[in-house]
Amino acid sequence: MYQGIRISGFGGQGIISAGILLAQAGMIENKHVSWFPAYGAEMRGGTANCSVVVSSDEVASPIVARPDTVIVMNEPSLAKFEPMLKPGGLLIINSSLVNSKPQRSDIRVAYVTCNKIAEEIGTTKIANMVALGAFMGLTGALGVEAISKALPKVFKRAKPELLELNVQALKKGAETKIS
Amino acid sequence: MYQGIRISGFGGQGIISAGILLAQAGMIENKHVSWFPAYGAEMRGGTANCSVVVSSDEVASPIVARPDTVIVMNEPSLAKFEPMLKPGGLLIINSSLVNSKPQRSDIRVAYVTCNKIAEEIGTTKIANMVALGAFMGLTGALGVEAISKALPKVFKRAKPELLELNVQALKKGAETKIS
Amino acid sequence: MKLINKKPSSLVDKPMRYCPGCGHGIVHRLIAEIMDELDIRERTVGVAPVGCAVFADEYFNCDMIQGPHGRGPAIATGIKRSKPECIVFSYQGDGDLASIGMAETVHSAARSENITIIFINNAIYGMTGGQMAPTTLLGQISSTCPAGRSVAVNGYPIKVCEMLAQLQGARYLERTSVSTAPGVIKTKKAIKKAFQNQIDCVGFSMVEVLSTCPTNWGMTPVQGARFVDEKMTPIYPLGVYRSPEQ
Amino acid sequence: MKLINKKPSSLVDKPMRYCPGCGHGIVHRLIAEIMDELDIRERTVGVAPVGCAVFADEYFNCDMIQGPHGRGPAIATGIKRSKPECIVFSYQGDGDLASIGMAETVHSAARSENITIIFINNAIYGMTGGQMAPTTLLGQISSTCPAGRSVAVNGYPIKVCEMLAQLQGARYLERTSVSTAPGVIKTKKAIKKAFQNQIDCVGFSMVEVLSTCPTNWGMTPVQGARFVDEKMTPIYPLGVYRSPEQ
Amino acid sequence: MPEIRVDETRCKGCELCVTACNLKCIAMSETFSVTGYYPAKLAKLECCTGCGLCAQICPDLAIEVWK
Amino acid sequence: MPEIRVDETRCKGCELCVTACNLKCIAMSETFSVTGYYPAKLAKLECCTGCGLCAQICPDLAIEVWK
Amino acid sequence: MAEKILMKGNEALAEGAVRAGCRFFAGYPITPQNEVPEYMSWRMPEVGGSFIQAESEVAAINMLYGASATGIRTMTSSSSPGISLKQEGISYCAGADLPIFFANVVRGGPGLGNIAAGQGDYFQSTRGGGHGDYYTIVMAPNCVEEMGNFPRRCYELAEKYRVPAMILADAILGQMMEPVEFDFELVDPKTLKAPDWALGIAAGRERRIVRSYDLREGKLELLNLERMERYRKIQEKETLHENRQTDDAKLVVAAYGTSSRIAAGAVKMARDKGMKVGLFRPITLWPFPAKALAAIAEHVKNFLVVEMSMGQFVEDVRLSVCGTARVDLYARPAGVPSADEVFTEIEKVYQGIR
Amino acid sequence: MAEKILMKGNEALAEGAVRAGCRFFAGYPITPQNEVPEYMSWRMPEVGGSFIQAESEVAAINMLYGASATGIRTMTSSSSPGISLKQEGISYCAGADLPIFFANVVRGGPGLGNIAAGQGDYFQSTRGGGHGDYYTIVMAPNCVEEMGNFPRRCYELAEKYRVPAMILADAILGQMMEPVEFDFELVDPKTLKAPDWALGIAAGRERRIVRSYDLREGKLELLNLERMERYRKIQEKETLHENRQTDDAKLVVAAYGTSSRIAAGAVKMARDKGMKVGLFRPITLWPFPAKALAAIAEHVKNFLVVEMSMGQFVEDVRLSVCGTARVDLYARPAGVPSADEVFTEIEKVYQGIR
Ligand SMILES: Cc1ncc(C[n+]2csc(CCOP(=O)(O)OP(=O)(O)O)c2C)c(N)n1
Ligand SMILES: Cc1ncc(C[n+]2csc(CCOP(=O)(O)OP(=O)(O)O)c2C)c(N)n1
Ligand code: SF4
Ligand code: SF4
Ligand code: SF4
Ligand code: SF4
Ligand code: SF4
Ligand code: SF4
Ligand SMILES: [Mg+2]
Ligand SMILES: [Mg+2]
Repeated sequence: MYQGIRISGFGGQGIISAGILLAQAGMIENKHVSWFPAYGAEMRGGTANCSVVVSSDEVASPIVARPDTVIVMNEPSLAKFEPMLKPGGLLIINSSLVNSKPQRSDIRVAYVTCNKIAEEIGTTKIANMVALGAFMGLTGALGVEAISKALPKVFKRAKPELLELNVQALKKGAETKIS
Repeated sequence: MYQGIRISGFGGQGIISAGILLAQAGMIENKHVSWFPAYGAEMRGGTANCSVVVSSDEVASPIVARPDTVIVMNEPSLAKFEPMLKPGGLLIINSSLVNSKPQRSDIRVAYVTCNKIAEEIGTTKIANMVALGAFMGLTGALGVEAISKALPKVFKRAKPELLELNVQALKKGAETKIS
Repeated sequence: MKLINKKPSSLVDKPMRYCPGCGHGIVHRLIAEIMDELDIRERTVGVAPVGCAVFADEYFNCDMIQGPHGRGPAIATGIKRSKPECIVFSYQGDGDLASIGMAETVHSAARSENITIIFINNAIYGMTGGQMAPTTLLGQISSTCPAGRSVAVNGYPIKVCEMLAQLQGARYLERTSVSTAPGVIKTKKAIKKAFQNQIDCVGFSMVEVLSTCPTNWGMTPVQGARFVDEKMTPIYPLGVYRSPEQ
Repeated sequence: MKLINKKPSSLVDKPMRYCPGCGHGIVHRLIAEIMDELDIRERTVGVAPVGCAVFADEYFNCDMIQGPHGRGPAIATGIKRSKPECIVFSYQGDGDLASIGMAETVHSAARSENITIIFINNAIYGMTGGQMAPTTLLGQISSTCPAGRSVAVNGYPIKVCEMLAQLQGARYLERTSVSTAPGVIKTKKAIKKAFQNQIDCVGFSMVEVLSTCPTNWGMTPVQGARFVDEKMTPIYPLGVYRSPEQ
Repeated sequence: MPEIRVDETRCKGCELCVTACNLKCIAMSETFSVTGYYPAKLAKLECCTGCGLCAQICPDLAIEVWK
Repeated sequence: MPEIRVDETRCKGCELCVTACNLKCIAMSETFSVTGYYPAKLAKLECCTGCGLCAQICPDLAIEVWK
Repeated sequence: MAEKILMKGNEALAEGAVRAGCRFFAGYPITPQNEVPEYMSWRMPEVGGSFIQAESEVAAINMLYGASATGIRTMTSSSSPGISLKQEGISYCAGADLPIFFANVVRGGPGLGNIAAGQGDYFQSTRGGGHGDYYTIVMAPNCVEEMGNFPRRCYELAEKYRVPAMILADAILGQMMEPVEFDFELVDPKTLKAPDWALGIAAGRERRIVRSYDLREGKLELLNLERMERYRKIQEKETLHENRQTDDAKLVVAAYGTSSRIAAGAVKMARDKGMKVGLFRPITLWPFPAKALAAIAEHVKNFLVVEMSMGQFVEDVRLSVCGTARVDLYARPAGVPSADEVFTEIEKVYQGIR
Repeated sequence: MAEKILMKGNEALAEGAVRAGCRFFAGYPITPQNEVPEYMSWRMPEVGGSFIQAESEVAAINMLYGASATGIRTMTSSSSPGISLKQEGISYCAGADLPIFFANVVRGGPGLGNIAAGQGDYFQSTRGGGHGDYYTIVMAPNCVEEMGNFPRRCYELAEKYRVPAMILADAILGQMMEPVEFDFELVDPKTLKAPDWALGIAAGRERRIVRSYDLREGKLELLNLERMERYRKIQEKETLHENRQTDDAKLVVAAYGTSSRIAAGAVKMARDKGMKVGLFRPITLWPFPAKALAAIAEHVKNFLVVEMSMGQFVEDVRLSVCGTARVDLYARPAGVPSADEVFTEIEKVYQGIR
């Protein structure tokens, strides 16, 4: 089992912490995991992205150059990361903010109105969790239990209520189907 | 032909320039020559010494570790440089300032009252030239002509009268005999 | 209708990579306008620092050089002495100029190198993500003084203009701020004078510009501007610290 | 009869390698006497510079460390923060402290490190044979300004006390001279205070001592002493530039 | 009538111009641009005097002042 | 009678003590020592008051003042 | 056994040093190692140690020079340009026999380069980038767990032999997160014996001098010869390496640090296709495990060196196999290869083997 | 032909640079190279150039960075500790493709070491003591005449390939006097073509940027690969060496700089005793004349390396002969051997040859 994931969006959309959450959950499931951020000079522009690997084997490179899954949370990310996706790979699009459509036909695409769903649950801050939920539902790569255990480790200072909302968002996201 | 020379004395006794003069003269005679000073930390103490090589062949090391000739112009230098001298080597002692006697019996020793002779000629400043004269006389390593030509090159700003005194000192020194 | 604020031709016409509300962009524009006004673009060589303004070498439409962190004044010295006909400026942040580059700053001032230094004091290390700068205020939080700058651990902020004013070679020193529009206008005047001085062979000129780093201050740009006025200016009073007329 | 000037036990009893008449020897003795008087020899760590006083590590009878040129204040900082119970002093020349080490000097003062710096200003690079120092006077001849120091090529001498006095962290700054016996006595008082400050946890203390380098000035020691009084003191006025009482 | 024109591809929504305008002519858009920011806009008609202060403080040369 | 004693192995003949003594008690020897310097000496008898100024300025701890 | 924690490499490095007894940190910000000083800025006070943000890398290394002369465990870290600035100070530490510990989280070079990963500082690290004859012990982790566990070993070796020791990492190892389990007990510095050369309170003993010079004729060479003997012992006793599937290999890939984990992925791909490929990974870069490599070269006649630099590490491989095997080089100067790319190189070389 | 002049090595070096068109010198005093800045302090104004005594070696190299970016011939010089401080700046010059010229008059190290001669900076010089992948052209004179004549070649190569070039000398070569004859015509800088990358008056052309970075993903590697190709060309075309009596030799002594002249004396002693001993002397240390040495190794199976360091230069000899010959080492870390001592080593090794 090997899952290379690339998550991308604006700074402030919780891209970084979503990635860490995946890695943490993978670790709880006794998988080999790695997380790697885009950092530095790119930050100035206001975009953020990170690589996550969850694997039954040792992780070679933590930089996921040919992802199995790409999650794009904003418009500019689509153009940048769609081409990297493996043939047959999964592209999860936050259709609340992304209007463009992918170009490729050799991939699987799921549209999720992350912001809308998150808002319905209570706050757009958890749009990232909706996307993660979609990822889990569509790939089965990680169990809800592991993620739930991982949540308080990643958001150390978050109130239980907020964590609860996160779980709701994950579950809601998990209902996503490939379009 | 190879002559490795070590000249040593107090700072201010013209040790450095005497060495350069030898090298310059050697060059005029188309010999291979080198000159190397003791420099740096030792200076603080107030002593000076240098190495000169005059040779028909390329010079290997400019640091003369086993000199053919040692010229000691002051008391402390005798103890330091006598042991270095090659067996059979020549030790020229400025007996105006050095009272001690050498320890070794496998060397040739010449005593020259450099300061006294220099004073007689006109100035103790040229005591170094008396010593050089002795060296030339005893070794025949360099001709008076070469040294005379070398003088104005080394003492660029010296008046002709002074250069003349230098030549006198050299000649006087050249009269020295092994004791 | 007429456009009253044409983009200066001394600035390359492309969006800048600085964060929203960052003072670097303002000062860049001012320098470019001055190059236009003094008609020196074709003989100006700018030195970009290491710091967020490393990108300055992309934005100024004149010859540019980017060198090691903090060594702008030395680089500018090398250029100016080799090409005295050029106008040479060094653009530096507070980490660059007042921390690692302190010796170069003091000595270029002492030598009264005929160069112009634009010193952006934003009380933080912007590019590396918000570490303490020599100019960080007491009590101010940064990623390397997470409990706030304290005298015991980190010592006192350094007032660069005040310090350099003690050097005979420092011919023109002024501190301004770009937290308000009138401040921007004053800053432009000061920077223009710092360039004019070089043209007039007056010697070392430096303008210290109090600027913002909303990103690393954890503030909105508007809050940041207020921070400059309310917190920084009392510690770093604006004004002329040395002038060639003195 | 009684010997009224016993050799201080904080000085190793052997001849010093400095040139005849060199001020380093005088200041060495003073520091040693002070260590004796304050009874701190066994808890003092001294930092020897690169410069003629590199040999200080042989002469002081306390723990000593010799490090890279100009970095005394950083080394002293490392020691003091690791062993606050120790008394740490850094002994430095003008090349060491004011040229290559300028950044370390300014920053240790800004941090108000609780250390004591003895700064020997002899307006020249002694050890390397007489090159220009940051404190070389205008017009003064050195081996790297053989026609005399000129503003155009070399800039102005740096007045270290005046400059550091602008830093809040610099708690005690005094300039003295060892060109005369009374000056020596005053110097001792100043240095003693600089050590006492450290014992009292006051923060950064520095004494700048105007000293001689007869060898590289091309003067006799007596001429050298006169040079200090007649030429150096007008440019580097003696006195207290900052005191903790302030 | 003077006016300002905001280049939406340059504006990063910092709101400094809003504060700079003494007449409060400027407001922020409610929708974000392609770059992800909420850009400034001239909000009140016939408000602007063309004083240029907003352009002075704009770090991104996003404001053109027409008079 | 106070006096000074000069350690010839330490004295480097700098003459600073000569200048320092207000009473001009000190002079330089005419012959040099083993170290090559002309050392200082107490020149005038009953001149020294033991004020210690000469020792203060001596860079080489060559002067002992006895009182 | 301790719990696994998900950590950034830089944080593991800092925490590992603290757990190993580090009580003095001086550093200067530089990407991609900023998390180290940031972590130390609160962690040091927490354990009663000192943190200083130095005015520069030069000041930082000299603060270490002073602090470690008092006998305590110290640390500084930086990235490529900053490490260059520390070269004089490192040389002084080596010359004064001070067991400092530091880390270089390498980025792309030369010059300002970039802030991504590179391995271009190999020569500088393994052959004393500073002046004079000296070596620094160099450990090269290839995962976050090793980032956390190697500091302890660095301290122990540094103190045993009185030489500086360093960790050579890179931007990837510094920035990535992985699970970490610290494999050693917390070191309480109070339990460490104060070294007999440490400066400080001198009551009841002779004064001590820490220095790196001897200006007397011929004396410096004696110091250097003594140090050379220590270096020889380190080379004899303290090498570490990892062999994977080298026994039956026809081709062995040699790589260290980040490259070695990527190469491991490629080797696995090759084995999956039935190719007899192994991996040699030096863990200490100096002392270089030359004998271990030579032992492999007795039966393997083809090596492929993978490095994120122009060809630096390859010199040590060549020196070790000493002409007995063919050594190919896949050089990616300031570029991070993917496992696929490395595999392609393996295939190319493998096909050429008769 | 010009007259022979008796000069100090440091003065010959400075005068050689001036004659080769150097018009900017920035430096900082340090023994044993002080004569270089001292000479330049009056000579530069004399020829209309600039002399600056910088506040430090760090400032000096950065002044060069700026000055040489204007396209003129520049120089700095220092000795070991000072060169360590310049490593960051040298790396930047390499990264920005600036053809600076500098000299290291090596002393004993590490640390403050001493002020006598040493060869302990070989690694630092030949393998980029600074961070990142880069090389510097290194010429190693062994007499004062070469000290004077090599700067010209350094400038020409540096400019041709846009890489820094340096002279690696030592305290003996810097301080000794020997006769010098400059073997080239005085270069008038006005006759040199201004390079098309030089900063300055931009009238009528596009603006230019000098920098050493590219932060865009993957871009820095492209710059490095292009530079690697230049390095390859230099290695192919620009090596210089000297063979003496190697044709019939059973043993060849390999040495550079001061060691090579001492070794030459020892080789002569050996030949006088009928021993078949030759001398190989690299004149460029980087690019290293590896092919020339390999060619000797085709018929000579014994080499004795003599270096005033712990064993640095020997690595290049080993890499060149690549296991085809035996390589012995006579290492004198910060010690200057006499010809007698080298001869004794020759005898020892020679006796062991069957
Ligand atoms: C020698 C060296 N040290 C450290 C760095 C890392 N670095 C890059 S920018 C910077 C400081 C930036 O702060 P400042 O100068 O205040 O500029 P700002 O980004 O705030 O405008 C540092 C420390 C470097 N590139 N080189
Ligand atoms: C990095 C470095 N640069 C230069 C030197 C050479 N150097 C030794 S002492 C010295 C200056 C000495 O002058 P100063 O500090 O004024 O001390 P003084 O000898 O006058 O007491 C210099 C430049 C060195 N050892 N290390
Ligand atoms: S990090 Fe700060 S200084 Fe840098 S661009 Fe952003 S706001 Fe400006
Ligand atoms: S050179 Fe100058 S500073 Fe050094 S010991 Fe001699 S007189 Fe003193
Ligand atoms: S030009 Fe003046 S009035 Fe018009 S919007 Fe800008 S600040 Fe307001
Ligand atoms: S100041 Fe400029 S960038 Fe900021 S909101 Fe206004 S127009 Fe946009
Ligand atoms: S003690 Fe006083 S009186 Fe006596 S010699 Fe010395 S200075 Fe003169
Ligand atoms: S001051 Fe001291 S060293 Fe100088 S002459 Fe007098 S006794 Fe001698
Ligand atoms: Mg800043
Ligand atoms: Mg001095």
